[in-house]
Amino acid sequence: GGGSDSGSGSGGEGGGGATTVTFLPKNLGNPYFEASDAGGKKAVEEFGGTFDEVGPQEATPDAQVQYINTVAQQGINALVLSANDPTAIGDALEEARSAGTKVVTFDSDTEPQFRDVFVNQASAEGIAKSQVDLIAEQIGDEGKVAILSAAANATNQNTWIELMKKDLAANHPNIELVDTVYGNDDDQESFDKTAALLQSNPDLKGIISPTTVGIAAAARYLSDSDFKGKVQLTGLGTPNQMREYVKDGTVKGFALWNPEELGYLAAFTAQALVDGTITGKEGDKFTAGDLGDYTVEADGVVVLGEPTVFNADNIDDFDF
Amino acid sequence: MSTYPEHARPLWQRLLVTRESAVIFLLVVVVLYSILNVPFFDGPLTLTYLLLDVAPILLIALPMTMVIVTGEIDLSVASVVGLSSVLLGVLTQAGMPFVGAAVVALAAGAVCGAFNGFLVAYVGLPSLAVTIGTLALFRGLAVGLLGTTAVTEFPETWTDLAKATIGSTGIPVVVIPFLVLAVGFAVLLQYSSFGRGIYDIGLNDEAARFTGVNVQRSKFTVFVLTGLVSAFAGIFFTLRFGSARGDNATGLELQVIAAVLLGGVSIFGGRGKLPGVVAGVLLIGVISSALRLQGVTVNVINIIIGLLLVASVMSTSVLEAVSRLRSRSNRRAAGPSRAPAAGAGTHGRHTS
Amino acid sequence: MAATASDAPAGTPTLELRDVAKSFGPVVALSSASLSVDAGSIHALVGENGAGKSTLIKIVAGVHRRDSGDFLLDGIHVDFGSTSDSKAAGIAVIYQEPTLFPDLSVTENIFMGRQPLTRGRRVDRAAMHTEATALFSRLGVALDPRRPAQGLSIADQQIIEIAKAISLDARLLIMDEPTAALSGVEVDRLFAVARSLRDEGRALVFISHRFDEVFALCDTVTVMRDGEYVATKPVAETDEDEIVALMVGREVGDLFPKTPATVGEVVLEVEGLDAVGQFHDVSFQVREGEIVGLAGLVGAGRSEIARAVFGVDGYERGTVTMHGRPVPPSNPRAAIAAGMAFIPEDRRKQGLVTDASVARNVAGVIRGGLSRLGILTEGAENRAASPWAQRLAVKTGALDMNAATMSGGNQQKVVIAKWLATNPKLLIIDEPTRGIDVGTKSEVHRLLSELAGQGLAILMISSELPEVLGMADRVLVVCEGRLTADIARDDATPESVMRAATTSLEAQR
Amino acid sequence: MSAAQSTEPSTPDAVERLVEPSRQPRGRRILTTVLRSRELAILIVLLLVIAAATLTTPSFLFSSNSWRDLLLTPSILLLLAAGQAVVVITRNVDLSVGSVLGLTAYLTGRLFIDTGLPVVAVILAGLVVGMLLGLVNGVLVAFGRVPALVITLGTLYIYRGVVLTWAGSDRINADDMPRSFLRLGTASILSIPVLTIIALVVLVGVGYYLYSARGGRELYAIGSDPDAAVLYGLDVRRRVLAAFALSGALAGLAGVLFAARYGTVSSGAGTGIELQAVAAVVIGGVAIFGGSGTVWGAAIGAFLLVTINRALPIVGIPDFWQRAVVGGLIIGAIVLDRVLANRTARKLTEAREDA
Ligand SMILES: Nc1ncnc2c1ncn2[C@@H]1O[C@H](COP(=O)(O)OP(=O)(O)OP(=O)(O)O)[C@@H](O)[C@H]1O
Ligand SMILES: Nc1ncnc2c1ncn2[C@@H]1O[C@H](COP(=O)(O)OP(=O)(O)OP(=O)(O)O)[C@@H](O)[C@H]1O
Ligand SMILES: [Mg+2]
Ligand SMILES: [Mg+2]
Repeated sequence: GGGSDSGSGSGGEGGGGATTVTFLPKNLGNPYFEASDAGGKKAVEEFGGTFDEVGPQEATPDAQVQYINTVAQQGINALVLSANDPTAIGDALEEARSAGTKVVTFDSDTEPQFRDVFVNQASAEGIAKSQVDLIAEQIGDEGKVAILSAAANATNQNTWIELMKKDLAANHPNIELVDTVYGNDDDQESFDKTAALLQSNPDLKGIISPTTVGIAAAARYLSDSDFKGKVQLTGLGTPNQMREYVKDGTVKGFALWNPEELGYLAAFTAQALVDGTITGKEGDKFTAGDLGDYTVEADGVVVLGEPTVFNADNIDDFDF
Repeated sequence: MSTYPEHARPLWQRLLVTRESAVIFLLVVVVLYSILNVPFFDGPLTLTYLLLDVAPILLIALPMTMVIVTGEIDLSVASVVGLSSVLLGVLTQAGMPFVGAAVVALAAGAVCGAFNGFLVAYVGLPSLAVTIGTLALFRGLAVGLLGTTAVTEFPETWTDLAKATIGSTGIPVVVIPFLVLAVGFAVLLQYSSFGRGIYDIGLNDEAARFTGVNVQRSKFTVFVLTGLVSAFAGIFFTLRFGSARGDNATGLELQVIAAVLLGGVSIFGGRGKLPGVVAGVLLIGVISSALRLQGVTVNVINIIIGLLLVASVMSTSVLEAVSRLRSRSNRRAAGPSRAPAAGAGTHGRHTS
Repeated sequence: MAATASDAPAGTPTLELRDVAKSFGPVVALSSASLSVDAGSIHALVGENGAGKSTLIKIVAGVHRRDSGDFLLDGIHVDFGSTSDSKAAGIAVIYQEPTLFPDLSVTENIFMGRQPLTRGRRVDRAAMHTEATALFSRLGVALDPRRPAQGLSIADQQIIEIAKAISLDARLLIMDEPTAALSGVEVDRLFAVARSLRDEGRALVFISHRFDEVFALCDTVTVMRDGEYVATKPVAETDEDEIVALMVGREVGDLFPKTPATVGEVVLEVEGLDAVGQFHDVSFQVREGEIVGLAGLVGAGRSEIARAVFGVDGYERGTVTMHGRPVPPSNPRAAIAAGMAFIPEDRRKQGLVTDASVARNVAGVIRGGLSRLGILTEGAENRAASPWAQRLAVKTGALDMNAATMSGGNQQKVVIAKWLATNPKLLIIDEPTRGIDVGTKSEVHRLLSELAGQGLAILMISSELPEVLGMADRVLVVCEGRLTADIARDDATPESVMRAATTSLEAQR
Repeated sequence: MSAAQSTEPSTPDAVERLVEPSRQPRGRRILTTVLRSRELAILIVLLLVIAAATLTTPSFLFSSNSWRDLLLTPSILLLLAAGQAVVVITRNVDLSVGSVLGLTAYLTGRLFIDTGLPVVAVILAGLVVGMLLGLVNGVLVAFGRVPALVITLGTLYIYRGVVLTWAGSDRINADDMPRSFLRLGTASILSIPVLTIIALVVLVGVGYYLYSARGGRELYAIGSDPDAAVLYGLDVRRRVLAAFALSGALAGLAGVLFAARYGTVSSGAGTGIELQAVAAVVIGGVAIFGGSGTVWGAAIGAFLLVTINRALPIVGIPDFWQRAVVGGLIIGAIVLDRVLANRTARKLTEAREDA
């Protein structure tokens, strides 16, 4: 890459030592990232930095690369992003880092060598297990289930799906995973895929959708179909999107960590990297504002905590 | 007998009062403005990223210009990019040497182009409909072949080459093949008998046929070239991101066409030159880059591209209307007015 | 709205045009044209090709707007912005070129835009069909009103145009060469209808190049020349010679400076050429130094034969040979390589790339040979084009001017220059002087004669009998796609050619 | 009756059908017209697809839910295809419909959130805004004398940019919209979904207009030969303008129904659907260069496109291949049209020869 040393010298727009942080979600128009970016913004304001949010229209790596490049040009202190592809954006990230930018991934990771720290919403095992447990409980630990995922290339989704498969095979022998379909985090596509899924598998008992767009679309389809109440749905969703379907009985329970807290933590992680508190080594410790103390684990991962399960009893306590 | 002068207008007019120079001028203005007013635009990385970003568009715009000059259109280019990217990925994954896979990908691009070209030139189907079909077909093949996965293992020598810059200039190495292609296409289009034929076809394909231009073969050739260059762009795209995916470059076709039209090529065919097109592509690239640096997101960039496109095509007809009005009023002013008497002339409308 | 006929004082002409001028860019189509048509009469408008007749009636129809001059209907000044205005004013026009919608049925073509409606404001197809059937029986033709307009013969297309115009129930009916493609029987029926319309008190304008028709049908005749009004005469008080003299403006003789040819070897030989729907079993030869005229009615298929010989169109059977060597079908390049040159009938659409420069057009065919190392420069084109443009005395400001800005005659010179630059052995020229002024016309004729004298073989298609008779050494006559006569120069008379051009038509209908 | 079987090209029957249709008795004439129509051909393909899917998985058709989805899923595309067909018949094209849909879908949500207008008023607002956006296209095309392809490509970008700017990351959720409105998206009357009924009503209206109104016939004339249309004195500009306005209005309505059906609207709603609309029209036998075709064909084309997408996974073709199948279908349709047109032209020529 070119122009490596001049980049770091140019400092941030904020000047005067204030940390400049840019949030780069997978794409704009996604409420999940809206919440996480809001959390990030809150954190940045707390530590007195400058916050910026940019992003592509479609969740593709090539569109994301352009924004990573822009960040490198601007010499931003820290980039906090959710990756659309684990490798495709790697080189762009390396260039940004050689220009002095600290890179924190959250939500969806790249390969470890391309970033400083990955802020994990929960351990992948924890996420997979909570969803498997939810569906098993809802369908009585028996019958056919399917998965409605986001993009076929999404790292986090694929990791969870693998772990769910293992968990199902090991602990739930009577549950059969019959199909995995991809709604590409598009409402219409996820919706239509749900319909098709139910059509081709008439005896389906449950659907797991580990993506916020997917679970909302599937819930909307179920809520007005004959399958309502017969086919169980769980996965990862935000309470605001799902409130209606939990109340009308379509969905008994689903899980999610608090994306606002995730963004908040990611921003503080970035700050810690910029001011040198941590370097991304295992065992580094830092304080993330209201959330308290965190330790960097193996492979430069910081884990937010276990996901929260939302159901009719608690959903009104949340607003995101 | 006296000889004819070669040109009706002086050189400076022929160079400056053209559609191309208008685009180039606009480009210069935007660049200067950005350097002065956009923070970091004058930074060392801008040129590199700008050129890498526009490279696929620039590449495909070269043959697309020819296609549009013949009066046709090719909407399938981005799908060819995707398909060649996937082929490259699948074949390298299967253990084929990279160069071999690249050659197959290029050949596949040429075949895609030939398929379009055959249907358009020899079967005589409308290119708009044909390439809407192949847009879906080629993309479908790409997505179908690679399914859920992305291939990310490519020889590092090649992926590095796609991003390398020439010395410390910040100019990417890919600019070299691009320049070669650009010069090649410019010569082919503007300085060859074949190119003259291309323009003739766009202006009046019947007259071209009567003059002995092989209209069918020329159109076919142009489509094959488009497929081939799109595949080349696909290989570059794959290497730059180190990732072969079925959805690579989705929607790129509209950007290419927008850039070509912005560069002064008439959608009716027969008009437009490559320097204008290159300026058009760079103009869109510079505007996008400058706006991104100012934290403006993709939406405003979309609006600006759309407005430029509409303005650029409307400008021609607005200018025509103005000159028509002017010549009419001149004529009225000059001769004794024989316009219909107002009193009785209630008939008809005064539009035209 | 225009005043109705009853408002106008008696004796006021239905249509009056005074000193009308119209230019298309640099082309002056009309400089001072005048025309006055009375109700209850049939008025002939005659003049050479390109005299401006069609332009004048298109102004009346509202297709074009005049640049200056007066336009009165029933004595009231009017100004039409579109054809719907003229329709509303009770004017029906049959244009020279049929203007049909190929995808729609014959009935819909007749009634488009003014279909009868049922009470529910639906298009009343049954009423339309009945009315169309009635129209066709009045015109005495057997056309199915339900068939699509696509694929109709030129004659049938013309009949639909006539039906359309009649059905408009107009008080002014203008017909621009309606009979050019019709057979005798059809012409008679049309005339009967025209006369009955006149007797109802309507005004009719009739444009034709056939004087016998003018004298048989019309009451008055107006002659135009080069966009100008020349004279108006009652038909009863004039004769053909006078009208021709008025049209041409000088002696007819020197228009055709034909020198007898010394005929050499066979250059082009066509054997049994056949293309479904166009022509059948066409065989003929053209020799060095010979001008062969190809005569026939519009739509007879002469152009199609020429196009097939040159290879822009295909054919199903037969052979074309040049100097004894076969020329492959559907390959204009091969035909050019074999020494053919083809000047097509439609300059703007086929002969020239009008939006390209003069130099590019002139060098258009030979540019392959002008490249150096595959690179073709504008300079090379200019150097190649300039001498040919000079030889034909093309009037242009500079070599990079667009051909679109030139007059028809100059454009024709550019086309001729372009083909002479290829140094051809055979020149096929379709309608060599259509739409060009008299001066240029005789220049073209002199040039053709001169070229033949130098040994060039020429196949000349022309719809102008005087041109064919004046220029050709031999006349081939085409009727309905078949060669019906091969007449030597000395035996060729208007009668013999016209008989051959229509006989089989008469027999069939 | 011999009409249905594929006859030798030049049998008297085939020629008579083309050249002298009136010689056939009325009933038979109508029957042959229907039997030979492009619409029937594509309908048969559609039925075959449904049959194949149902044989593999009976529930594709035989469960009340499947039946509903079968009708419901194509409804939105059907509206777009109807508008697109009208525009294409005039020898134009409207690429901006996807962006118009996105804009009005988001507008629908915002109106519910910000104004509390009644449902009917919101639907009307979507329709009117869509029509205005279509009118912009129409004005630029008809008065600028520039090709619709370029103009609507430009407005595709502009309208989408407007939604993106307006919506940003915001998203309309189901609980932002009234239940009565959302029920519109899924409710059925007599086991036919309301959305489908709306689409069918629109379809019948547009179909009736094109077949029976003067204006509709003029649209065909304009597409068949624009120059001749001017000579006829048809008001080409006004008609083209109206066609674009209609296409815009239907896209606007589709946007409203999109919100009702999917319950969630983001700024990307409807991205890329314009190509599907054009594809539906082409598959349905509307000539891309105007002058022929029907909205029925376009509607069946839309139906086929959507249904194929749903049926492929059922008959065992992974959905990754769907787009390839759709592409093949488009190519097949235009090649078929060309073959049929050539055959008709040849028969007409032969008939003229024999006359
Ligand atoms: N649209 C046009 N643009 C440019 N020139 C035109 C146009 N229409 C006609 N002309 C020119 O105007 C002149 C008069 O043409 P017009 O068609 O009126 O002649 P005409 O008397 O009808 O001839 P003909 O007997 O061949 O039909 C010709 O030189 C022709 O080339
Ligand atoms: N637009 C058309 N639609 C249907 N048939 C046509 C059309 N134009 C020409 N034809 C047919 O093609 C044949 C030849 O037509 P064309 O007018 O070119 O002959 P031509 O002898 O060259 O006449 P001319 O040169 O005097 O115009 C005729 O059978 C005619 O009916
Ligand atoms: Mg005329
Ligand atoms: Mg002819």
